[in-house]
Amino acid sequence: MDQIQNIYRVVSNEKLCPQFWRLCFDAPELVKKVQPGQFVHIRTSEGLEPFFRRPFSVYRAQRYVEIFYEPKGPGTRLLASKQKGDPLDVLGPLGTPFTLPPAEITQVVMIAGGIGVAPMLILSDILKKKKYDLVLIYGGRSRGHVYPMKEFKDNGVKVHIATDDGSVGVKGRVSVLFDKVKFNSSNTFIYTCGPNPMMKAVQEFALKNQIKGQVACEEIMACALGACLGCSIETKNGYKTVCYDGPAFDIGEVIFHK
Amino acid sequence: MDQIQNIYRVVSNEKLCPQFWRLCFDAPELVKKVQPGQFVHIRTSEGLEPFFRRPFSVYRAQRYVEIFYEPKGPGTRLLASKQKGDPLDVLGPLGTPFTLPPAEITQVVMIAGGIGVAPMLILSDILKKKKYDLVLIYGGRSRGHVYPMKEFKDNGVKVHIATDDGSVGVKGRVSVLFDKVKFNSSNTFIYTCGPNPMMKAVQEFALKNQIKGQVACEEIMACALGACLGCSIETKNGYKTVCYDGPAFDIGEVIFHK
Amino acid sequence: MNLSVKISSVTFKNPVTVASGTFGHAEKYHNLEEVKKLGAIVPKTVTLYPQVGNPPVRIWETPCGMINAIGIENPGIDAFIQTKLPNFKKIGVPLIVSILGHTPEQFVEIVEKLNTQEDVAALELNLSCPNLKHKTLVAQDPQATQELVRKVKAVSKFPVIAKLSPNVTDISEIAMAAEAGGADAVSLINTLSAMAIDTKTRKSRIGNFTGGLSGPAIRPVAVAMVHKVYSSVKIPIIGMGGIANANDALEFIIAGATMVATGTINFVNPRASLEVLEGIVSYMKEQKITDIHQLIGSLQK
Amino acid sequence: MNLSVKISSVTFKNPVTVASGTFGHAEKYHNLEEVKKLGAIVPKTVTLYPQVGNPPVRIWETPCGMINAIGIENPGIDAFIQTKLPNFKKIGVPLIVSILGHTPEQFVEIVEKLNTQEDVAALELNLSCPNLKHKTLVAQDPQATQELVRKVKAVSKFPVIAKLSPNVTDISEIAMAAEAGGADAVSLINTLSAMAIDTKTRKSRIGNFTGGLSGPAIRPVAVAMVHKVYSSVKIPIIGMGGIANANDALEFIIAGATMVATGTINFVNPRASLEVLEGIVSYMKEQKITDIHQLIGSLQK
Ligand SMILES: Cc1cc2nc3c(=O)[nH]c(=O)nc-3n(C[C@H](O)[C@H](O)[C@H](O)COP(=O)(O)OP(=O)(O)OC[C@H]3O[C@@H](n4cnc5c(N)ncnc54)[C@H](O)[C@@H]3O)c2cc1C
Ligand SMILES: Cc1cc2nc3c(=O)[nH]c(=O)nc-3n(C[C@H](O)[C@H](O)[C@H](O)COP(=O)(O)OP(=O)(O)OC[C@H]3O[C@@H](n4cnc5c(N)ncnc54)[C@H](O)[C@@H]3O)c2cc1C
Ligand SMILES: Cc1cc2nc3c(=O)[nH]c(=O)nc-3n(C[C@H](O)[C@H](O)[C@H](O)COP(=O)(O)O)c2cc1C
Ligand SMILES: Cc1cc2nc3c(=O)[nH]c(=O)nc-3n(C[C@H](O)[C@H](O)[C@H](O)COP(=O)(O)O)c2cc1C
Ligand code: FES
Ligand code: FES
Repeated sequence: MDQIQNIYRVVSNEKLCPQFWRLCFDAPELVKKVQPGQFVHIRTSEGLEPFFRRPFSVYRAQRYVEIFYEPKGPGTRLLASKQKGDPLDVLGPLGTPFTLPPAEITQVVMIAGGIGVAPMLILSDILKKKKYDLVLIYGGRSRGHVYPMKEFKDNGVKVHIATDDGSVGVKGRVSVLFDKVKFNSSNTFIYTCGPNPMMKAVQEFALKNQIKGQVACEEIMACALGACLGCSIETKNGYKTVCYDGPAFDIGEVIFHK
Repeated sequence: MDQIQNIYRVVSNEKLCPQFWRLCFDAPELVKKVQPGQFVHIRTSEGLEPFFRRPFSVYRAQRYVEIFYEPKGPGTRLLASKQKGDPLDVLGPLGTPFTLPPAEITQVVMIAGGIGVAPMLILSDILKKKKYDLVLIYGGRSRGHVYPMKEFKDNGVKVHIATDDGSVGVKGRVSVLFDKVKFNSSNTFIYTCGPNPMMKAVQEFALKNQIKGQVACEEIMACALGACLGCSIETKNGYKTVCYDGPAFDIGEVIFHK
Repeated sequence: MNLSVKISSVTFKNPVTVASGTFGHAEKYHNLEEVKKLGAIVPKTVTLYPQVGNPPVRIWETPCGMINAIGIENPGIDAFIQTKLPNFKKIGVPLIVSILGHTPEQFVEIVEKLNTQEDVAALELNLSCPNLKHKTLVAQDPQATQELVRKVKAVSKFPVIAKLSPNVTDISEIAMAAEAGGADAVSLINTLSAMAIDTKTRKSRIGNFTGGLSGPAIRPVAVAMVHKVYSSVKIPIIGMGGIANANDALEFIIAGATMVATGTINFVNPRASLEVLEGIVSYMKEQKITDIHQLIGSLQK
Repeated sequence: MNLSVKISSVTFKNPVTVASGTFGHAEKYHNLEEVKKLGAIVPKTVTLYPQVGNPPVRIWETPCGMINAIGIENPGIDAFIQTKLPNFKKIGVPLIVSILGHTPEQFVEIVEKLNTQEDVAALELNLSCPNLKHKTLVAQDPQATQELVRKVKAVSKFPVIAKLSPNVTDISEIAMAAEAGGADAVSLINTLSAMAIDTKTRKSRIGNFTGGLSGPAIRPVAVAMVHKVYSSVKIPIIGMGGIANANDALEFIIAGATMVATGTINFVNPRASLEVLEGIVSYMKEQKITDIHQLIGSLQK
């Protein structure tokens, strides 16, 4: 069996916009194996603080593995301090990836809030090869939270942006953009990732309009290997671990409380 | 009352020889107040790891406060990672300094082992003004542990070196150098700092030859303010705190066990 | 905004104090202007006779905490009254005097000596003292706790706070015993029995062989115990154990503590208690809470 | 160099194992070649009937540790025997099966089902289960512990290990009770009762309200308890609680543990148990110790 824990080298680590950073590390085996929606579990400190590893969606896997992150607490701040050449202790690839759209689908709408955009780029890298109409609806707090969506546009994705303060795109939540897109229950597939209230809204919209899709969930994680049963969330099929059974679930499966 | 906790800026931080580093920080009030034998208590991490502050003798206090240290554990390794301009959370100056030699003294012999040399430079900075014959007997493990003693020599200190492996100076412990110096109970004063077994040997030598002097002790510290009573050592006058009653004690006062 | 809290009839202008043994007698370094802002101060435990304390090494650093075995080094109650008390009084902050007797009679004797003094806000009984009837500590036996508190209450002119040990099966049982004995408040937690070993020498790191664990490492244990005690007694709680900042302190208050004390963290950040106080004020502003009593024990199930 | 140790008549090729609940059933990621090197493996506790576990959030990070309240999510003993056991057996490492009954009768029923199996090295009784006579857990009551162990011993064809809780006044009393009940070994410590509060919402961070603290934070408490139990019983001890590396594990062995388990640290460093094993070997070489038994309980006063 392959090893899932490895020490890789940081290739680059840079701020992409006021809020978000991108870190690339050199992991050829990982590039080969990883699928959209999977994540890596990174030990940000050599010591015990912060104690847990930190999970990050794979943002892209081309020459290097890329993650896209927001420095906000001790772990992500330590990550932001990593420099080219530094070793990075990584578990991965982990978790159940997104399922690809069923045969009848022609249009894929990705709906992401904040850092939830991370798994969407690698997804569009894969989907663009299959000639779908690709749409990204992106919601962020403000201008500083909106990364210029060049990579998505290069992938042929049509991008719609909403910000809480209207500083970029339209003002409001992602749901204000739903009427910009022609959703069609027979040929549209949704992927969504972001804050739970947003995913809950998307779920309700999808269920009401009978649109199929997938969500990528987040939960605090310890092992990220399905061992501790610590990252369980409620689903229609009972408690499921985000790290092992997820992060990707069918859009109707997860029960969102908050 | 003056504040004893302050955030200063690192001015420089460099490796002086394979084993030892020097860090300078900008603390004009500290430069003015600190006396030889006193120390500073530095928070090496912004978080809780390592948990305690770390105590360091003041090595020099001229334009900046300088400390001389050996990266060996988590605290000192973090210290070695500080860069010019970084903030440094410092308590100081702390502890009871060395007493200066009594009137009859003409010769001062400093006997230091390893990092114990740190408080000797600031001591020689003060004593050189008073025209003593200054001698430093320095014991280190090997070449990499011997910092070229330029500053001491510039202060007019006669330097004798012993290393465990003979790679610099004579081979053996500091005691092999005792006959290089004319100790005289009426006019010699000893200052010693280093590993306890060395200080114990120096103490025995001093007591046998009725030479006055002072030792600078070390003990694990929590508060370094005399508050926790955690750093006590055994002395002829009962338990005394190294941080408050010391680090400097009369050479005969401390009871060395190890 | 009301920050003031009461224990028995004594009012403290705010709920922030320091844990016994972590504030020290060393006047030299105190920034008095800062200390004056605290709700109360609690000096190191005093015994009837002077104690020299335990042999070194007395402290050891552990992950996010420390072990200590100081051995209640202190000058004894007479010297405390003569030389330390006047300085503490000068600070002008309510003083909670922590005391420990090796027998109930010693406790009573100490209290009688303190009864001659003014300007003491309350007494804190360090119950981590031998329980003569069993091989446990008083704080590990509800009956011994109740009897001791009752004896002290019978003589003390000051309110009495019982300081509880976490090394028990059910801390609420001990708290209820203290309450039944007449305690005006309980404070918790003291340190957890602990040990660290030098694997090279195969000896304990601690001169006294075992010691007590404190610091942020134990905070989750302390919060759970404060909440458990809050659910069992009516008297106020002074909460402590690993508080490092205002948010930690708020956990204790929400769990049920009327007052909170910073302990071990004072060694790392001498301003910790003040920062806790400042942080509680900002939090209350943010959350639009006007009286600290709205927070105490407000944890929702 | 002899690393092998025995519990009752079962020999383990080395003293390193993993703590129940921290190794998991997730075969997908195991590096089998590595796992094969361990002295034993201990899967998550199994109950008589399937348990779905506690509502989220189930874990919370704390200073140098974590709180968990998983709620013994497990498929129940029948499904365990059918679907999990065969995979564990395939690994070829002695298997210690951790079990919990909500009544003594449930324990007996689980044991009878396991008695039909081969290739189980020992049973570990998770005594953090309700004590029907008192409002405590079995592991908090010496009598209940002794009786339960006796009942299980009466039916079990495997050696029986009693897993002790640290939430007691005197853990040696419980260990002695387990020994008197016929336990072949004790393992300690389980988690310390703990809590963390979200000060914004004033709710517990944990879906189950309270949880258990584990990780390096609690190591000094665990080492002290292992030493205390070692001084009180003759049966072997499996030591755990915050072990993060070989030096930590050696502290437990020197304090009196015959075997050691890595727990929470497995989540941070999946190779931790192997590194502990490798480090013990290097230490013994360095210290010229040829038999692990020279180390066990070799702490000097
Ligand atoms: C499967 C998965 C994929 C993720 N992908 C990304 C990503 O691509 N980019 C990115 O920036 N972040 C991602 N996250 C979230 C990221 O793991 C957290 O932001 C990070 O752990 C915060 O650590 P910290 O020490 O910086 O902050 P902390 O102080 O630990 O936490 C800051 C905030 O983040 C929350 N948080 C902590 N851990 C998690 C967690 N495991 N999941 C969700 N929220 C958490 C905390 O509750 C708190 O509100 C992902 C999380 C999961 C579970
Ligand atoms: C008054 C005083 C002055 C000191 N001056 C200097 C100095 O000028 N330069 C310098 O390099 N070091 C000095 N030290 C020692 C220095 O504080 C320790 O080396 C440092 O704390 C080690 O921290 P660490 O995290 O790097 O290593 P750790 O892993 O914590 O310790 C490494 C080793 O150092 C020992 N140690 C830890 N803390 C102390 C301590 N407080 N005192 C003595 N030994 C300790 C440990 O037992 C261990 O053997 C001084 C100590 C004291 C008490
Ligand atoms: C060095 C040290 C000395 C202590 N001395 C005493 C004492 O004399 N009396 C007492 O009641 N508690 C004493 N304690 C316990 C503290 O008051 C407090 O209850 C405990 O440390 C938990 O709080 P913390 O984690 O914030 O330190 C001491 C603690 C430490 C660390
Ligand atoms: C997530 C998690 C789940 C656990 N589940 C169990 C369990 O099912 N049965 C059990 O006996 N102990 C369980 N424990 C306790 C551990 O086996 C161990 O006793 C405790 O965590 C202390 O060791 P550590 O600090 O090395 O983790 C669990 C601990 C954790 C952290
Ligand atoms: S984090 Fe351990 S099971 Fe998901
Ligand atoms: S370190 Fe606290 S008294 Fe010296």
